[in-house]
Amino acid sequence: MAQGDPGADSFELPVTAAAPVGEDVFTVELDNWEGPLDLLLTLARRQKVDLKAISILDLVEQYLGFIAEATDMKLEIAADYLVMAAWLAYLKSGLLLPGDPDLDPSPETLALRLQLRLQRLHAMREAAARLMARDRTGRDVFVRAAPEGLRTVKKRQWTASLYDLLVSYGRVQARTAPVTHMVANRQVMTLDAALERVARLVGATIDWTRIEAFLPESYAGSLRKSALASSFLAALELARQGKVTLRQDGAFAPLYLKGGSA
Amino acid sequence: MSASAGDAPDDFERAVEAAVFAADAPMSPAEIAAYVGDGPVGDALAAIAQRHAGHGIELVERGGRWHFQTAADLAHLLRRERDEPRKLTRAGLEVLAIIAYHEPVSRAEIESIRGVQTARGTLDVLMEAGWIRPAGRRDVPGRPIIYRTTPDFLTHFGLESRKDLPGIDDLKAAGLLDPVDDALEDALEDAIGNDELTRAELVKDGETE
Amino acid sequence: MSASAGDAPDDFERAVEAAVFAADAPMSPAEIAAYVGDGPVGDALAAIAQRHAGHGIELVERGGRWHFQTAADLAHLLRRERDEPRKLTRAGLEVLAIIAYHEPVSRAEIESIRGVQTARGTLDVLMEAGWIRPAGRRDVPGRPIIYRTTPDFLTHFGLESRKDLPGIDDLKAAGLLDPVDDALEDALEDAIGNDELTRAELVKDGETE
Repeated sequence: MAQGDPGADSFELPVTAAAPVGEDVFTVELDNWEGPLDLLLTLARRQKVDLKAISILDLVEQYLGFIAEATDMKLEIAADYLVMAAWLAYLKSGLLLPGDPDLDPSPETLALRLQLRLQRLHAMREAAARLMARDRTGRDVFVRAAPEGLRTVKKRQWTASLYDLLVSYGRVQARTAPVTHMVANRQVMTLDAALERVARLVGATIDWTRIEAFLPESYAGSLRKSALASSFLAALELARQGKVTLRQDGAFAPLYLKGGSA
Repeated sequence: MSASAGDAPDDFERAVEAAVFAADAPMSPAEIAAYVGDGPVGDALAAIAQRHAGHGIELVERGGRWHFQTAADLAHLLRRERDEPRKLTRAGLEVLAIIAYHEPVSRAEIESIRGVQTARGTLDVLMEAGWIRPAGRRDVPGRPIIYRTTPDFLTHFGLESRKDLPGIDDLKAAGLLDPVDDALEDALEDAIGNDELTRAELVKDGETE
Repeated sequence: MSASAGDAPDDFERAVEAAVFAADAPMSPAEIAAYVGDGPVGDALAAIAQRHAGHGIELVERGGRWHFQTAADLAHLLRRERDEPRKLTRAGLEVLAIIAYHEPVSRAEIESIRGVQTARGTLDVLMEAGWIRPAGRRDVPGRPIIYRTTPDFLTHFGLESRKDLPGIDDLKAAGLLDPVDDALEDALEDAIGNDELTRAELVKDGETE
C-alpha cells in the first residue's frame, strides 16, 4: 500500500496507477473510483493544492496517462472513463493550441467548468466526513435502550340515539307480542243469505246465466267479493241437491248456472 | 454522599448516570463499574437518585440493580386514551331498551321478551358503555342477576328519568310500532304453511352479530 | 421560564419530563401535549433541559423534536463495539451529504455533482436508515422525484436543524452549493477582459507540487 509515496499520502486510497512500483505490484483498480470525476478528484488531490489553484492541464495529463496504462494492462475500462478521456484529450489540445476565438465554449470555459465540478464534489466529500464525525446517536450519544414507550389506547365510545332505542323496543314488542288477528268489522254476505237468493233466482232462469248475475246489483267492492264467494258456495250446495247445474268451459273461465239437474 | 447537590457535577457521577441511562437492562454496581471504571459507584448512585427525586424521572434499585424509570405516579401519562365512537348493534339496542322498560330484569327475562338468546357480549358492551349495571339477584331458583339502567344512561339519552320513556301506546301513536308490525305480518303471510321458515327468520333477527 | 431551578418541581414540568423520557422516539411539543395536556410545554422543556445541563443525561432538541440522550463527551465510556451504527459506502456518504446540503434535490442533480450514476441501492439504503425520504416531484419536464432529509437524520447526527450542518454557511458563502452553471457564469463575468490571466492560471504547470 502506498509504497511509492510513503507517509505523504493522506488519502485512504490504495496504490494508484500514478505510482507504479514494478510490474508485479502495479495494479490498476478502476473499481476503486466511482466514475471519472471521482478519479479526477483523487488525482487533483494528489497535487495537494487548493482545488482553485489546481493545474487542469496537469490533471488531464495524469488522467490520460492513467487510462493509457490501464489500457496497456488490457484491463476492461468502463465506457464513461473512456468518454472522459476523449473529452479531456480534446480539452488538452484546446488549452495547448493557440486559442480559436470562435470556439464556443472555449477550452478555458470547459476547464473552468471541470474545476468547479471538482470543487463541488470535493466540498460534499468533506461535508460527509464532517457529518460522520459528529456525535452520532448509537455511537457517541445514547438514548434509552429500553424506554417504557408511550401508547395510544383506543377507547370504545358507544353511541346510540333515543330514537334508535325506541325503534328497537317497538321492534321487540312487535316481534314477540302474541299475534292477535283483529278482523275489522266489515259487511259480508252470509252463506245462508246467498243460498236463499241463488235458489230463488235460479228457479226463474232457463238459460245458462253467469254467477255474477245472481249478486245483488248494489253490492260493490269487498262486499261484492264476499257475495261472490258466498254465492259460489251456495251454487255448489244447490248443485249437490240437484237444484242447479254448473258449467265452466275451462279453469278461471266464467261460471254458468242453470236451474234443474243436468 | 455528595456534599453539595446542584453544584458542578462530578465526572464520575455523570458517567454513572449516563451508563445506567443507556443500559438496556437494570445494572448492578459491578456492571456499572465495568463501564465507568472503579470509583464510588454507590455514592454516585445515591447522589443521582437524590437529584432526580421528586422529578419526572427516578433512579430506582430493584434487587441490587439500578435503572431509571418514569416516576410511578405519572405512569398514567404513558397511556393516552383516544375515544373511538362505535354504534351500538341492533341486539345491543334491543337489550338496552328491554332493560330500560322492564328494569330490574334478568337475562332469562330479557330473552323471553326478545324471543331470542342474548349473547354474553351484548350485556358486556352495555356495561362497558356505562348504561346498565347489575343490581343484585332475583329471589327465585338459580338466583339470576338482574340488571338496571344507570344515571349515565339517562344522561346519554337526554332523559330526566325513566318515566320520560314513551309508553307502548305512545310508541304506537308515533308510528314506531306499526311499520315493524306490517313487515312482520307480511313475513308471516309469505311463510304461511312454512312454520320452520318463520321461526328461522325470527331467531336470525338481532343475534347474528 | 421557571424562576427557581431546584425547588419543588412543578407538576406540569414533571409530566413533560416523564413523557419525553418514556417515549421511544423523539417528540414534538404537540405530541407531548397530547399526553400531558395543554400547558406551557416549551417552557417546561427549557426548564428541564437547563436542569439536566452538564449532567450525564441531556435533554436535546433535534428538528423540533425533543429527546434525552447521554452527554456526548462520555462517548468513550459508553461506546460499544458490537453495535456499530450503519456503515455507509463512500457513495452513500456522498449522496447523503449532497441531499442534506442541497435539499430538496433530484437524482439527476445528485448525479451532476458526483459525475456518476447513482446505483439504485444507494438511495434505498439511505431511506432504509430513515435519513432521507422522497419529498414530492420537481416541477420540470419529467417531473423527477426530489429527496429531503428526515427528522431522524437530524436526530442521528445531533443537529438541531439543517442550519447546524457542519460548514454549511461557508459552503453557501463560497457558492459551492450553487449549481455549476451559475458558478460558471459568475466566474466568467469576473474574468471578463482578463482572458489571459484565466488561461495562465488554468494551464499553470502544477509547480506547487
